[in-house]
Amino acid sequence: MRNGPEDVTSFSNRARAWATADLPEADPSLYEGAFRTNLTEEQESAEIERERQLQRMFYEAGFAGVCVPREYGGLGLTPDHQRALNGALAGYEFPARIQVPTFSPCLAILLEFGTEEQKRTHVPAILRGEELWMQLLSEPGGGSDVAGALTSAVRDGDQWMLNGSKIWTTGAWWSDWSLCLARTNWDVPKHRGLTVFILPLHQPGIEIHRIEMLNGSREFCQEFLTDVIVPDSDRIGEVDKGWTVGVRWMFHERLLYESPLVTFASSVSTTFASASYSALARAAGRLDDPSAQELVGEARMLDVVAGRLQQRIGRGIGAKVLSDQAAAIPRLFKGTTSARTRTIAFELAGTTGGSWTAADGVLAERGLDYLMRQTGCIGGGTTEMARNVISERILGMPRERSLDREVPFRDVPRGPSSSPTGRLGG
Amino acid sequence: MRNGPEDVTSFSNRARAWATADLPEADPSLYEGAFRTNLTEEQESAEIERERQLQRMFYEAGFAGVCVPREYGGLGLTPDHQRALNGALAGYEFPARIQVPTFSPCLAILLEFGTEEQKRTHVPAILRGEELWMQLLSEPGGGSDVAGALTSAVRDGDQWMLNGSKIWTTGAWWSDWSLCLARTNWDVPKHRGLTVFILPLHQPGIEIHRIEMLNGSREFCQEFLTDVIVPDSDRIGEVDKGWTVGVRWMFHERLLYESPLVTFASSVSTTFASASYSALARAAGRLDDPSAQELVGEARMLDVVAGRLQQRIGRGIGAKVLSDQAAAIPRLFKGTTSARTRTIAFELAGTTGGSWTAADGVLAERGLDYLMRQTGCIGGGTTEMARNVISERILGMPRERSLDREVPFRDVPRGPSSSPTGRLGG
Amino acid sequence: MQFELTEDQRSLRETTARYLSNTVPVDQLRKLREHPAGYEEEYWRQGAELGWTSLLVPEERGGGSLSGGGLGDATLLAHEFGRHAAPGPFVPCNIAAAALGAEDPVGHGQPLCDLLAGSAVISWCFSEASPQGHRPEGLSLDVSVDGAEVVLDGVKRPVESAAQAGHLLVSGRTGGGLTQVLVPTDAPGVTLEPMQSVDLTRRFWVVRLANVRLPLDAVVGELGGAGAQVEHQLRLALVLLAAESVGAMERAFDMTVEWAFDRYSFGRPLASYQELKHRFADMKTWLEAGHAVTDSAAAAVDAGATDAAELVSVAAAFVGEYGGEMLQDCVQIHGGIGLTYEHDLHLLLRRVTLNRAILGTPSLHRRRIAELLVEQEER
Amino acid sequence: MQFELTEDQRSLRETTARYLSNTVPVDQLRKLREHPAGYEEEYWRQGAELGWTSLLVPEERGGGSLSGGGLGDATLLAHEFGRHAAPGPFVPCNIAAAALGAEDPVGHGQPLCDLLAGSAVISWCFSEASPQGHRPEGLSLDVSVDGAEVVLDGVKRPVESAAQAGHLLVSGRTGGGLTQVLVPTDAPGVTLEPMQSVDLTRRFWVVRLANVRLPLDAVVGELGGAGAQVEHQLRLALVLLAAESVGAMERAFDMTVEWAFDRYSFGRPLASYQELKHRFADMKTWLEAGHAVTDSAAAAVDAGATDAAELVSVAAAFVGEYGGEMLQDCVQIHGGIGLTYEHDLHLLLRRVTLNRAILGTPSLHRRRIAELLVEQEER
Repeated sequence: MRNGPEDVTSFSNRARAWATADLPEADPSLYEGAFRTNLTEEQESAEIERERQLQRMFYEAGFAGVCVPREYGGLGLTPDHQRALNGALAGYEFPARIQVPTFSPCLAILLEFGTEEQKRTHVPAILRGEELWMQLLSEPGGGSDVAGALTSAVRDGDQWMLNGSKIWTTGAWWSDWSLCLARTNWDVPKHRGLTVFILPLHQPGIEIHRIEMLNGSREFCQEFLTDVIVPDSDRIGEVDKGWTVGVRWMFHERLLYESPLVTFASSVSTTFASASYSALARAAGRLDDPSAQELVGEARMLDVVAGRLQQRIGRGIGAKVLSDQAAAIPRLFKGTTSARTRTIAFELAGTTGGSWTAADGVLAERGLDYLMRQTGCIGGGTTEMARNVISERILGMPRERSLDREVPFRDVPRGPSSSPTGRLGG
Repeated sequence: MRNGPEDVTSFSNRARAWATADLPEADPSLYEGAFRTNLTEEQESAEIERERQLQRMFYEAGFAGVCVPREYGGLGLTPDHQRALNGALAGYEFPARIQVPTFSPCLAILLEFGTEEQKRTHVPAILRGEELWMQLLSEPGGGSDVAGALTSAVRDGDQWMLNGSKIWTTGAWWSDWSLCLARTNWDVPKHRGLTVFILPLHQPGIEIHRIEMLNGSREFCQEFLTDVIVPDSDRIGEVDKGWTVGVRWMFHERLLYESPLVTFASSVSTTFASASYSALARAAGRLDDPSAQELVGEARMLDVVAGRLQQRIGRGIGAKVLSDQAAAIPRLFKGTTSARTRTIAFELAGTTGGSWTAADGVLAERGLDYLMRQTGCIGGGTTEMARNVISERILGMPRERSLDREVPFRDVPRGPSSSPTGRLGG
Repeated sequence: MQFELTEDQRSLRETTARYLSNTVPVDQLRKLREHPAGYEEEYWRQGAELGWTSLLVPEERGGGSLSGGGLGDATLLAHEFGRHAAPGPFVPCNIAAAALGAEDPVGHGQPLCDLLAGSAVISWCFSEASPQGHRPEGLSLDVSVDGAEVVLDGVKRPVESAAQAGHLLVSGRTGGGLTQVLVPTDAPGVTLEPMQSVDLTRRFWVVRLANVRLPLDAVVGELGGAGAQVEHQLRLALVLLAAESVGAMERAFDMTVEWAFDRYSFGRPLASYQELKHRFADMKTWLEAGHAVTDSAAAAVDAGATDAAELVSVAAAFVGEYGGEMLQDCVQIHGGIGLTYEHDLHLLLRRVTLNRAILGTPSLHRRRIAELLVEQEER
Repeated sequence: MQFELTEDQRSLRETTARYLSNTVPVDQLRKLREHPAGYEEEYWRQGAELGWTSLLVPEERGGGSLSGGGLGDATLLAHEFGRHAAPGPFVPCNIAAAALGAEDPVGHGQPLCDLLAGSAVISWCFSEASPQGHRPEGLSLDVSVDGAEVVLDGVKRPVESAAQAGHLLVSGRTGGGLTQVLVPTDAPGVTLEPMQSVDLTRRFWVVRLANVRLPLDAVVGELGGAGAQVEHQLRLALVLLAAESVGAMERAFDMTVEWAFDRYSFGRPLASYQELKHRFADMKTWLEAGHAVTDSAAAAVDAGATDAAELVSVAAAFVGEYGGEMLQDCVQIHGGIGLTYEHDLHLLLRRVTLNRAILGTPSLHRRRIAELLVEQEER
C-alpha cells in the first residue's frame, strides 16, 4: 500500500523493472499496422486467450487501469503515469488487441455514466481481463447517421426488450459484454429518443454473424437481436437521454490509442510502419529511382505529420484550448493519409501489386491492401462526417439541412423501401 | 456567284490555295497559350488594328462568316466547311484575338435572337472587322450567380435607361459594341425579370476601368454605366425574358473555340503548348530524371485527354445524344487540367519558379503563371458551377436549395451590407 | 465506347452483354473464386462463337471485323467484360489471334483455328519482372537458333491463364531483334508456377522456360524481325485493358449513382449532398474522358496513325490512374458495405486494379509519354 | 505556432504584429513593389530593436532567446512576417547572425553588432543553380587558400537582399569540406545581377564571385570544417521559411472564412455550401498540421534531436506542398476578385509560393526524407 500518488519517475522505473523481469519479449512488428487478417478461428481464439492472461498479469503486477479510480480496482494515477507505462513496454508483449474498444470507449463510458453498482461489477472484471467489451453502435441502415438507430428497446416493467440489428463490431464473437444504443421513443426527434444499455453478448436472443471483407478478413461482425431482455438496472444514463452518452461515446471512440485508459507500447506504430516504404522501394529495385524516392518520402512525410498533428490537437484538447470536436481534425488527416500511403505502397509494388507469389516478400499482397484502402476513411466515422464536424462545429459554418431534426423520428424519410442491394444483377 | 453550296473538299482546296497565296505566314506560337499580357497599350491597339485588317481580308476573299446566312454577308455553309477553313490556316496569320467573344457568343446571340434589322446592321459589320463586340454579363457582386444581375434598365417610353456595373470584360477598351444583361423587373423571381440589350461601348455614360491582375495583366475591364440611354429597338428578345437569351448566351460562351462561328487555325493549341513541358524539363536539366519525366508525361496526358474529351462531348451534343448542358464536362476538365499543368510547369522550374532572370528562358515567369493558376477554374463560369450543372442537370441529382428562386428579386438575401473588402487591414 | 454504333456493333455488344449476364452473374463469379482456371471451358467456347476471338483476325484467316476497325469492335466486347467483371482470357487470346492472323507467310493454321473456335486457349508471354520488362525493347528472354531448333531461355510473368493454354506465344530477344515463338505448354523445359491476383477470376502464372527446344517452324513470323509486331500487340492489349477498365468504371458509377439516390442519411438522399454531388460530377467527367481517350487510341491503332503510340500510353496512364481513384471513391460513398465480400462493387474494383497494374503502371506510361514527346521534338 | 506561449513570447509576437500592421500595411506593401530594396532601412532598423535579429545569437554575443529555444522564439516572428507578408531580409539576417554568433573562437564582432542593431544587413550566399545546389554536399563554389589570402570563385543564386547587404556570408567548398567566408559586398570580383521574384517585396540577386581575394580572417569558423554549421544554418532557414508560410496560410484562411460568411450566392452565404465547407475542413486540417510539424521541427532543431533533419524536411515538404494548394483554393473560393492586384490575397499567395520554391522544392525534400529513411534503416 503506497500512501499518496507515486511520482511519474519512480512509477516509470518500477514499470520498466517489471517489464524487463516479468514480461515476455515480443517483436514490435507483431502489433504493427492493421491486425493480421489471415488467422484461423482457433488461432484467433488462442491469441485472445493469451491477451486475457497478459491483462491479468498487468492487473496482478499493479499496472492495470492506471487512470482508473482505486475504488474500482485501478491505480488512480494520471495520464502521465499511463504514458510512462506505455513507454516502458517497448519490445515486450502486452494485451494490444483487447484495448480498443474494451478500455476505450466502453470502460470510459462506464466510468463516466455507469451507476456505482455497474462500476463495481464490471470495471474490476475488465481490468482483470475477464470481461472483453464491444460496442453495439452502428446499424446496417444507418451509415454515418449513428443517432438514427432503429434498434428498439421497449420497456416492460423493470426490464426492456431489445430488437434490431447492429453492425461493424470488431470481434463480437470472442467478446463478453457490450454497450448498446437503442431507440426508446419514436415520437420525438431522433436525438431525444435514445437510451444506452449494457448486455452480455452470448445469450439466446443474440445471433452473431461474421462479415467477410473483400480481402478475406473476418474481423467485423453483425448482430441480430431478437427479444433480448435487459434489466433496467443495466441501463446507462437516463431513459431517452442516450444521446448525451452517445456524444461522449463517439468522442472516446475517436481518441483510440490516445486514450489515457488504453495501454499501448508507445514504440509501436499503429499505422503502416514507415520503414517499410523504403523496404518496398528496395524490393522493387527502385531505391535509386527518384520517382520512387518521392513516393517513399511522401508516405513517410504523411505518417510523421499525422503523428505530430495528433499530438498537437491532443494537447490542445487537454489544455481546453480546443473543444473535444477538434478530435475530428487528426481523424480526417489520418484517414486520407492511410488511403494515400496504401496507394503509394501499391504503386511501389508495380506489377506485383496486381499479381504476386509468396516469394515476392513485402511486395506481395500490397494489391489487397489497396483494395481495402478506404477502410481508414470509413471506419470509426467517415471522413465526410469529420469534415462536417470541422466546418460546422469548429469553424461555425451553417449546419447541413437535415430533414430529421425537428420531426418525430417515426416520420423521418428513410428512402425507397426497396433498399439497394448493391448487386450487379443482370 | 456559285450556285448551290460548294462541297467541303473544293472549299478546303480554295481555302488552302488562298491562304498560301494571300495570307502572311505566322509562327503558330504567336497564338499559343494565354495571350501575352506584357504588351503596352500602343502595341495592343496595333495588334487589334492588325486583326481588324485580317478579318477584312477574310471577308473580301469570301472566307468570313462560313456558317452565317448569306443574307447577312456570310457564306451560308456548314460547320464542316468551317473546320476545313480552320484546317487551312496552319502556319498563317489570322484574326485570332477578336474571335471570342465577338463571333461567339455575341454574333451567335445576334443571329439567334436579333431582329431582322439588328442582324442586317451588325452582322456584316462584324464580318468586315468593323465591329468588335464584348459581353456585359458578370457583375462585381455576382460571382457565379449571373442571373442575379443588379444592373438595372428602366423603361421611359421607347427607350431604356441603364445603371450599374459590369466586370470581367476582355478588352472592353478596344471593342465597339456590347451585349448587356440587365434587370427590368425587381418584383418577380430573378430569372423572370431580366432583359438583354445591345449598346455601343464608347459613349459618355460608360466609364471603362482596366483591372490589373496580380501578374500585371490588364486584359480585363470593369464598366460603370450611368444613365446610359438605349433605344427599345436595341433590345434583344422580349422584355423580362432575358434569361431565355442568357441560357443560350452561356452555352455559346462555353463552346469558345469549338463554335462553328469561330475561325481558328486547328493547328494552334488553345492550351499551354505541350511540347514546352519537355522543353522545361530540358532547361531544368532534368530530362533524365524520372520524376520530371512523370510530370512532363502527366501534363501532356492531361492536355491530350482534354482535347479528346472536348471532341467526344462536342460530337455528342451535335448528334443530340447529349444535352447542351454536357458542355460543362469538358469545361470542368479543362479547368482542373490547366491548374494542374501550370503547377507542373512551376514544379519543373524548381527554384527558378520563385526568382529568375531573363536569361532563364522558358523557366522564367513560370512562377507568375502559377500565381494565376486558378484562372482556368474561374473564368467563364467556375468549375464549381460546372459541377453543379453536371450533377443536377446531367445526373439529375436534387438541386441545391437556393433562397432566391421563388421570391421577388428585391427580397433576396444579399448578405452583410458591408461587403468584404478582401484587405489584410490592421 | 462511342455514342454511335453501327447496327452490327450494337448487336455484337448486346449479344455478349446478354450472354455474360446469363452465364456469369455475380454469384457465379463468387463461385469461380475457387475454380482453378477461373472460368468454365464451355463458357469460353460458347463465347468464342459470339466472336470473342475473331475480331483482330483478317477474314481470309477465318476472322473478320464488323467495321473494318477490328480493335474498335473488340473494345466493345472489352467494355462488356469490364461491366460484368467477366472471366476468361479475353486479352491474351485476342493478342495471340492477332499475331497468328498477321503471320506472313501463313503458318500455324490449326492453333489459330482452335483459338477462333474457342476450343483452345493460347496465352501471350510478354512481361518480364525487370523494371523495363513491360516494353518490347526491355525484353530479355533469350531466343536463339541451334541447328534446326529454336531454343528459349528465360522467365515470363505475369502470364494469364498459362495453365489453361495449349500453346504460349512467347515474345523474346534474338540479338538486337525480337522473335515470337509458339510454344506448346507441355514442351520439355516449360514450368508453371501459379500466382495470386487481386482479381477474383483472372489467373496468372510465372512461366519459366529452361532450354526449351522446338523445331524452327515454331517461330511466328520472322526470326529477330518481330519488333514491330510485338509493339503492335502491346498496343492492342493496352487498349483492350483500358476499354475493359472503362466498362468497369461505368458500371461502378451507375451502381453508386443508384445508391446515392436510394440511400437516405439524416432524412435526405445522399444524392442531395453537394459535396457528394460534386464528386459525382468529377467521376462523370473522368468516365467520359476515359471513353474519349480509349476510343481515340483504338481508332488510332486501327488506322496506324502516327500518334497511336502516344494515345495508347495516354489511355493506359489516364484510365489506370483515374479509374483507380474513381472506384475507390465509389467504395467511399458506399461506406463499410462497399468493402464487404457480399457487395458487388469490389468485383469491379478488382478488375480496374488488376488492369492498372499489368502491362505497365500509369507511372511507366507517363514516362513513356514524355519519352515520345522528346523524340517528337527532336525529330 | 504552439497553443501556449510564455508571457515573454506573447509580448514578442504582439509587439512585432502591431509594428508590422502600423508600418507596412497593404498599401505600403504595394508601394514597395517599386522600391529597389523592397523595404525601408529605417523600418528594418526599428524592427531589429524588437529582437528580429537577436534570437539565434547567444546572450554573451549580444543576443538572447526568451525560452532558451531560440529557433522556437524566432518562428513566432516568422509567423507574423507571414501573416503580414512583411518585407525585409528576415531569414538571411538571422542565419548570418546565428553563424557569427556561433563562431568559436569569437570573431567578426563588429559586423555582428551592426546586424543585431539593424544598422547593417548580411545576406547568406548558399544556394547554387545546380540540381544539387540546395544541399550542403552539393555546393561547388570554390574556396581556397593562397598564401595569406582566401580566394572565392563561383556563382550563388538566389541571394536575398544582396544589394542591401554590407557583407555576404558565403558558404563554399574547400576540397572535401565546407568553408564560410564573410565577404564585403564591395570586394573586388563581386558582381550582383538583380533577379525577378514572385514576391512583391523580397528581392534576390545572382552573386558572382570571380577570384575574390580576402585576408584569412574573413573566414568564419574553421577552414574546411564548416559542414555541420552550414547544415545547421540550412535547418534554421527551412524552419523559418515554413513558419512564415504557415503564418501566411493562417491569414489567407482567416480572410477566406470571413469571405465565405459575408459573400452570398443564390441567396445563401458561401459558408452554407457543403462542398465549400468540406474544402474549408481540409484547409483547417492542413493548417493545423502545418503548425504541428513546423513547431516540432523547431523544437527538434533547438534540442539538437536526432530526428531534426527529418522533421525539417518533412516541414518543408508538407508546408510547401499543402500551403500552395491551400492558397490556391483560397483564390478559387474568392473567384476572379482573388486574382486581382487590388485584392490582398495574392500578397500571401506570393509569399507561400516564394518560400515553396527557394531552398529546395517539396519534391527535393521528399527525396531527402527517403534518403534519411534509408540511412536510418541501414544504421
